[in-house]
Amino acid sequence: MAAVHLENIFKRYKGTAQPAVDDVSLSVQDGEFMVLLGPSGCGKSTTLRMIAGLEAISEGSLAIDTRKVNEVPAKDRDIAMVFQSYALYPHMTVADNLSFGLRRRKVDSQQIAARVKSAAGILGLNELLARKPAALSGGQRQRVALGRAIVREPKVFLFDEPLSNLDAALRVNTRNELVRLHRRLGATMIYVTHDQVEAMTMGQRICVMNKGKVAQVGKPLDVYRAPADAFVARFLGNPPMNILKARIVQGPSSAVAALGGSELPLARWARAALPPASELLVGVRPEELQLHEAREGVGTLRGVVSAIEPLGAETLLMVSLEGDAGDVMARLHRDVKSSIGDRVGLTIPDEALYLFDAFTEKAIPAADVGAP
Amino acid sequence: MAAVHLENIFKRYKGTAQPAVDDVSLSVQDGEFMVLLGPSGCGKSTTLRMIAGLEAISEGSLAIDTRKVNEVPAKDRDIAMVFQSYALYPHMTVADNLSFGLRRRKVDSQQIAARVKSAAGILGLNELLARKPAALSGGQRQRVALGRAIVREPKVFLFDEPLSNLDAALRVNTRNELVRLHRRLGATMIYVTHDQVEAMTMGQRICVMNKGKVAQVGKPLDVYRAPADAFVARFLGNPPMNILKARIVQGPSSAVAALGGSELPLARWARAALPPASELLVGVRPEELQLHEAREGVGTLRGVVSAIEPLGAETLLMVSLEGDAGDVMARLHRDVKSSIGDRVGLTIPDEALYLFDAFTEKAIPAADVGAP
Amino acid sequence: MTSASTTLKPPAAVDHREPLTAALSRMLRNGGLMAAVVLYTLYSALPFLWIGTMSVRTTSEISANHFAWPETFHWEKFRIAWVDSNFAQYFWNSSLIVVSAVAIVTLLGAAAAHCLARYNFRGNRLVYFILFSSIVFPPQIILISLFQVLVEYELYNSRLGLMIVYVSLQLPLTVYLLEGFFARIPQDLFDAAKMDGYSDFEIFWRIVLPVGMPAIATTIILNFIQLWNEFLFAVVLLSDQGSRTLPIGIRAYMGDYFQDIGMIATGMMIAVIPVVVLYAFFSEKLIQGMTAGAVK
Amino acid sequence: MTDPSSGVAAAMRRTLASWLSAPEADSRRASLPTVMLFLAPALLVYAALTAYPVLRTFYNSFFNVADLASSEFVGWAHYAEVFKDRTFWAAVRNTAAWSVIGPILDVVVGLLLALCLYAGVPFSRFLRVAWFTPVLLSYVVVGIMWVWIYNYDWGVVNGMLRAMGLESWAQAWLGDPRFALGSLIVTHAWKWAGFNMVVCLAALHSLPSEVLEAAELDNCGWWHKLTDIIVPMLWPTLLNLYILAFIGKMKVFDLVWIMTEGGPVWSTETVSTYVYKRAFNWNTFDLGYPSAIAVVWFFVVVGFVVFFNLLFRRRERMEY
Amino acid sequence: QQQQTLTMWSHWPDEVSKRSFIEERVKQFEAATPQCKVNLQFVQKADLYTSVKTSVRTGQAPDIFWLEPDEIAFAKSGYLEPLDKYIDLANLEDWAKRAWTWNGKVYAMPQEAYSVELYYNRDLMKKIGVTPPAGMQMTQAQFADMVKRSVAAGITPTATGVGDRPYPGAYFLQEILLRKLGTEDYEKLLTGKLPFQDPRVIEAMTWVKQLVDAGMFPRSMATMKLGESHYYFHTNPGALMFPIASWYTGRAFVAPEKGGQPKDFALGLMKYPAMDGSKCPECKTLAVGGSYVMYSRSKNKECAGKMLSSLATVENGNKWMESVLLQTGVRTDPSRITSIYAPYFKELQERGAGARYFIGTPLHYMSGKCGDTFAQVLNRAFPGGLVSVNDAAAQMDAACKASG
Ligand SMILES: Nc1ncnc2c1ncn2[C@@H]1O[C@H](COP(=O)(O)OP(=O)(O)OP(=O)(O)O)[C@@H](O)[C@H]1O
Ligand SMILES: Nc1ncnc2c1ncn2[C@@H]1O[C@H](COP(=O)(O)OP(=O)(O)OP(=O)(O)O)[C@@H](O)[C@H]1O
Ligand SMILES: O=P(O)(O)OC[C@H](O)CO
Ligand SMILES: [Mg+2]
Ligand SMILES: [Mg+2]
Repeated sequence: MAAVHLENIFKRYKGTAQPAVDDVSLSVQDGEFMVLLGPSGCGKSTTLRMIAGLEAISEGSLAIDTRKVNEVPAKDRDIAMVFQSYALYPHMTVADNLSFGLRRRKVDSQQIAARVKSAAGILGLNELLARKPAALSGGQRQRVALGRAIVREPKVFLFDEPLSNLDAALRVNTRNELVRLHRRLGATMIYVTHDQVEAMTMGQRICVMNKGKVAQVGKPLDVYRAPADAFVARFLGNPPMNILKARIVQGPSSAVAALGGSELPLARWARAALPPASELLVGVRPEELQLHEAREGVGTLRGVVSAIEPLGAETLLMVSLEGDAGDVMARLHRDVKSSIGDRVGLTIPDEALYLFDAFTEKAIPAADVGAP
Repeated sequence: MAAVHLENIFKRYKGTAQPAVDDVSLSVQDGEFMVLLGPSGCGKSTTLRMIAGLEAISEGSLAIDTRKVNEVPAKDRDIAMVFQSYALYPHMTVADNLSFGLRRRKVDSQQIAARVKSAAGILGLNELLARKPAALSGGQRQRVALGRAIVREPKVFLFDEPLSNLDAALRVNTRNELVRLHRRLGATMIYVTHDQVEAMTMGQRICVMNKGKVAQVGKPLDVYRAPADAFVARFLGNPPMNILKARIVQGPSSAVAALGGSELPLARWARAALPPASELLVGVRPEELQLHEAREGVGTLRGVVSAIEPLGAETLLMVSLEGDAGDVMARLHRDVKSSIGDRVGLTIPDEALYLFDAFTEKAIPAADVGAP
Repeated sequence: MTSASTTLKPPAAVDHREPLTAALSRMLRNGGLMAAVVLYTLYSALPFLWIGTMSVRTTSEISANHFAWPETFHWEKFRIAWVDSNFAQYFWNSSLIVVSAVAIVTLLGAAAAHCLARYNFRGNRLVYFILFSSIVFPPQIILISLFQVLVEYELYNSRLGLMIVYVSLQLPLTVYLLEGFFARIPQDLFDAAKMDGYSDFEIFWRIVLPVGMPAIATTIILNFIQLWNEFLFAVVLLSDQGSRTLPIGIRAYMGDYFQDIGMIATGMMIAVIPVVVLYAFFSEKLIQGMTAGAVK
Repeated sequence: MTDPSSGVAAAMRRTLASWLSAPEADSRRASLPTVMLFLAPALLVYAALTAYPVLRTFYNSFFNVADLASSEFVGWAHYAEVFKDRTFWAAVRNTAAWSVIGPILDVVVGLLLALCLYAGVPFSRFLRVAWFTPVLLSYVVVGIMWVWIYNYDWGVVNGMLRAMGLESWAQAWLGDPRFALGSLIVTHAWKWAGFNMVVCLAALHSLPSEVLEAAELDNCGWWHKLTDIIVPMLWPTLLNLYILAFIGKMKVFDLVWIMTEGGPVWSTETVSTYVYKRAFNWNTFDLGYPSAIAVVWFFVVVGFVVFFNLLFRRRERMEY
Repeated sequence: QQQQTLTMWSHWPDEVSKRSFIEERVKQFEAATPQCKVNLQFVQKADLYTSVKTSVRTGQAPDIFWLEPDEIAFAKSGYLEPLDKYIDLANLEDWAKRAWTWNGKVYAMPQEAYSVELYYNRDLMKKIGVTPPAGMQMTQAQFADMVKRSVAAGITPTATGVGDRPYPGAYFLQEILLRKLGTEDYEKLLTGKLPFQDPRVIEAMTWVKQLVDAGMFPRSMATMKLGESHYYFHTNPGALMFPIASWYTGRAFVAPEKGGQPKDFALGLMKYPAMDGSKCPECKTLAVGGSYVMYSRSKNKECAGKMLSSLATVENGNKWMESVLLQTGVRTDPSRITSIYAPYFKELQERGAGARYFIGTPLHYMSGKCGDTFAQVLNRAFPGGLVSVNDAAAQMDAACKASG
């Protein structure tokens, strides 16, 4: 078991202008389940592979516990990794796949047998030990890949999108298994994914990455509720948060965000906290919007229904705001009766409003910080 | 434009015991957008390919409008198909890909140019006409594949999971584009998918298939609300409908379904409508379950919280029912405060209850049929 | 391999020494590797260099010292060799025969490979096996009777005859390589063209051939190399000096110059240079095609 | 269907119809004419220039064929003689030794070269060309070149040995039956290693890099990566190459013919050179006897290939 | 009369004097016979045989081509046209005619003939301090001694290369055997009627084997080509002797830069030694060499006949001798010969004076397996020191008695 510390880590591939990993600092605690989340190409895999020692670190320092390991070759870092493609040895049986890493480490054979048996038991692979990977289903392969990591009893487990090759049902199952495994082993795990559901349900903390940089680190719900910037806000949540351009105008009691014809009071923000520029971004999650019969009044967005997607369990309404202020998506109760072309109003609870700087896209915290 | 009629169609592949398509009858109206929905391997593609003329029909009759076309080769059916893999000709430019089908049909070259231009305009491909497919992004390729079908102005459009290679954001966009396209061209379209969201949002009608058979045909919401059997009920909806084994016992006013310790009154069913056997399946969708403080009373399921998945926008609660009656998933408001191990009660509105025969898995309609 | 021993020590002890030993062993390893690479490169390339120097030296210079660097470069030897021996004719014959044979075998082979890869029909695998299995036939099993057969068809001692023999010689390999590749062209592409209204033959011509180009290029290059250098059948099936191919020409040329090593070296260079130059240009293509899975 | 004859006729008609009229509505089916359009030319060439000559060789082997116009039936006499023919058996021994040992050399060297390139030695583009170049050369050129290299008085090999003060090691490499076959095998390997290198390189590049990385995390140094992961995963490719090389060597002719013509004292005689000599080089003019050798050899080669296939049948398709 | 073009293939592409002799004859013939054109090609022997052996079966062989008498099987298989009615047989030497006679007919125009000679380098001979005896024939002991001295002086005693020929390695042994056995028994030996295991043969072979073991032949012999062995003898590194046929001149009497012997080369000719107890020390091999034959399925027999006939004249025989410095199967009048090489030619004739000729080389008598075994064992392995005497004799007997 070990903690992993990344300090100002950079990765520059030859022939690319942007670094693939750009000044990343991150500490993963001993025994923590940390998720790296981000869109495709944001540098998650690269970060993971640098931790594993499969990719040279261009700059910065990587430490496992207190030891700097930048120069330690992969095979000596005592880290196990589960690859997206599983990377099972196709010419070995499941048993050999499991024991290979131990044999190479000269663990004595009785202990190997014991560890393989125990891992196979945990993962339900007992029946499959004599098969080769080609004769396994996707889910079974996945479990062998996991088993291969478990038997090693490494300091740190790394996972690179290990579930993305599984079908939906299996994914949910394996997700739960992994969480249980983490609880049981108490090991340090770093888990890469671009699936926000995985991140939300599995991570003790998540680290959202964007374009090689760390956008935000925190507990899943904290990040969901208090995104550090518009990127994180959009990336977590499905359908994503509505983010609209607005102008700040002086209202009667507080500042007001004007979107086309609609006005939203910014009661929770002190005037001083707002940026000097007159523009900012206003965000609201689709599930926070409520259909409002009256269609009028402060705190209400007015517009025309431009699309309805009844999903059965709920209904999504796309509303084009008045005055060309953009489209918003509302996630409403399944019984909502509305048709395309209806003029509607959408209310937003005060505390559901997010503000972002129009240029830096950074979140502008409300006065009652921390509990939006 | 044309209607497509399948009558008792079978497809048997050599060397397989089960027919891949098993007595399918289906009529697609002129101008209709019909979705074929079902799990992997249920015979959707096979059905589509038989319509296209790419697969011989083992038995049954296929008619386009009034003409039986079983023996008509693909190239003479005047049908266009968009493949999951796009199947763009890699050695031709986008323009050539678009015009390839027309050139063969001896359309005169001015008209070819006009049609290509118009299709490129609709799909925003004007900039890309000189590129080869390798130089296009996934979404662009998808549009070229669409364009190739559009320029042909065929009687029928077939789509075989055309969106499954796109990433989430692009998928939503293209989905909308396709719907708009359908509205604009008014063409007959048959669309294969295994994604229920696509089916719900795009189809005018959906045809749910299972193991080569048609499980149910109908408007999306109708099918969602009145599934014909437990398979359809489980398949549509995410998380899927909770379906639990229950015993029928005689209650004070109506029959009652007993699940472990909990009892659900079956007020909407006449005694006579229930099957003679004492077992049946009770279904309830996760979003219909409400957390009930009291934890007691008829119509309430009691159990222990075994997992919590806070997804941000909502929270999923997995509850293990008392008396080993199984697990139910409830989809609750995001603010729900609960922790693992809590004993909770879940209420179900009367009208949200579904019953299925324990053996045939067919739905047992309530007395107030049609509006459960 | 020194690092294997270091892993057995406790990590703390390794900590500061690791980089040093690792770097040292890496250097040694790389040094050893580089030495092996250089040696092998010399081994595979020195013979050319040697022949190359001999090709611009006179035989008396050569026999004075076989390994000296040319003092004066006798380029005129190339002209003499080219003019005095029938090289122009041999070149033309080889080109004519090999280019047409490769073109034909590619076409026939591609058609058959496409058919075998794409269509389900009874006997498909049988035909494939029959075509492919002739790859194991020792040449002598057909050489003698092929000679008789060509005589009967009145194709003995004609370039046409040798050309069609070459087609038959390379057919199995061509079918084998292309079938493997064509089978991996997605069926969807083929179906799409069908729905676009094209017939089987047009699809072959307009889709399969262009899409299969990497593999086709590989087979073309391989077939070309093999036929360009073919010796046995050329010796037996051509007797007329006017229709000889290049390998036979070089052999005859050796005879004509007998003990004139210098001239023979010149002749060899004339035969080698075009192929090597060609390869230098197309090596990328060849390797691409092979990597694309044409050979595996 | 009650009348059997009409039943048969109907069945025939149906079969015929199903052959001729395409089940066009199935894109993997094609009508007989379409199939033939694609296959016929190749089959024709095959029939005329491979199948027929093979049968003809079988036929020849029962005759004395001194002149094309006339031949004399001799039954199994040639075969009886083949089995007593000491030169033939010497040729078989040489060819067998060559075919079994040669490919190992080819494939191992090819694999090592490919590994060098795969490991990213500098100038790999140049090296790839340089190492492949011998493949391009005709046997005639290679043969002459190596005859010179092996020359006793002024060849490179002896030259280097002498330069290193190993005069006593200098040999008439091609003139001594102890070394001649080995020298030919080395030359042959020199020519073909590049080919094996390219194929191995292609196979290496299609190995999933993640499996190699997994091995690295499993504490494998380069040696164990090679023996425990790379070689097993390339095994099918290596086997294919081995069998291909094996078949090639069972046929080997040109190089021997150019370099030694089978000598000295038949120490490099191969079945191919022997057949050729007897058919076209000896002053006996008989085509029957060499045909009989060819037939015997044909069955030996086919037997070996079948044997290999059985031996390696278990090799399942590896997915990665 | 209709114009005919005949194809004529000859060996000797690398032997300038023979080549120009033939070219001139052809030119003269064409001038004299306007209705006949000749397409003359010079093709190296190996290739010529390869081509001819296949094409005679097909009806497409050249009208006239070059053969040596060891290929009499061509005639036996019916591929050659008897020349009796085309050329004046009286112009041919009897022994030459005999070499090409089968079933009573003569099948070739024996252009070239040769005796098997032992050339040596006078300078080197002096250097090792040996003076050849007056009769130019050494005794067994003298010869062995000379070989030893030569080896001791670091000079290879005999240049021989068998890399591309099936016969030169056996010249020495063959001449020793001929002298030892005499013509009759020698012929029996060659035709399989006398075993190689005969004690006299074994004795001769044992002696030669001793010489071989003493280092008489170069170690590079097995791969050295015939042409290279010439060069080895006269230029680099230089050998004491060169046992070769009298056609030595064809390749040696050309400009040094073309591989010929150096201008001032001290070429000498001596007789092969006779072993003690030789039956016929004065015996010597005379053989017909390159000859021209007519293809039996030729479509231009008339012109071909005229062409061959034009070669078979005494005048041309003389011209051949004079320009090529070599014997011929055509009758000649040696007294008329003058040239810069006249001294050489005189010496050649001196060595032949009083000789008893045996006509033909071993390969003229051996065919098939026997010929192949001769080429491999006696020509290569035995002089190369690779087989023992008994082994070699046994192998020869196994191959030749069966086929003989
Ligand atoms: N070997 C390489 N050479 C050059 N650039 C590379 C290399 N590997 C990755 N990159 C680039 O580095 C960036 C980060 O890649 P990385 O694989 O870490 O992304 P990721 O977050 O894992 O994405 P995904 O979710 O698609 O796996 C990308 O822009 C990618 O194109
Ligand atoms: N060529 C074939 N030969 C034999 N069986 C086949 C063939 N093609 C399909 N099948 C089988 O027929 C069944 C239906 O296949 P089909 O491709 O129609 O499924 P699908 O519904 O399109 O599934 P998916 O969503 O995975 O594309 C499957 O069980 C499949 O294994
Ligand atoms: O072996 P060759 O080429 O010298 O031919 C023998 C001839 O008789 C020489 O002229
Ligand atoms: Mg990644
Ligand atoms: Mg499908």
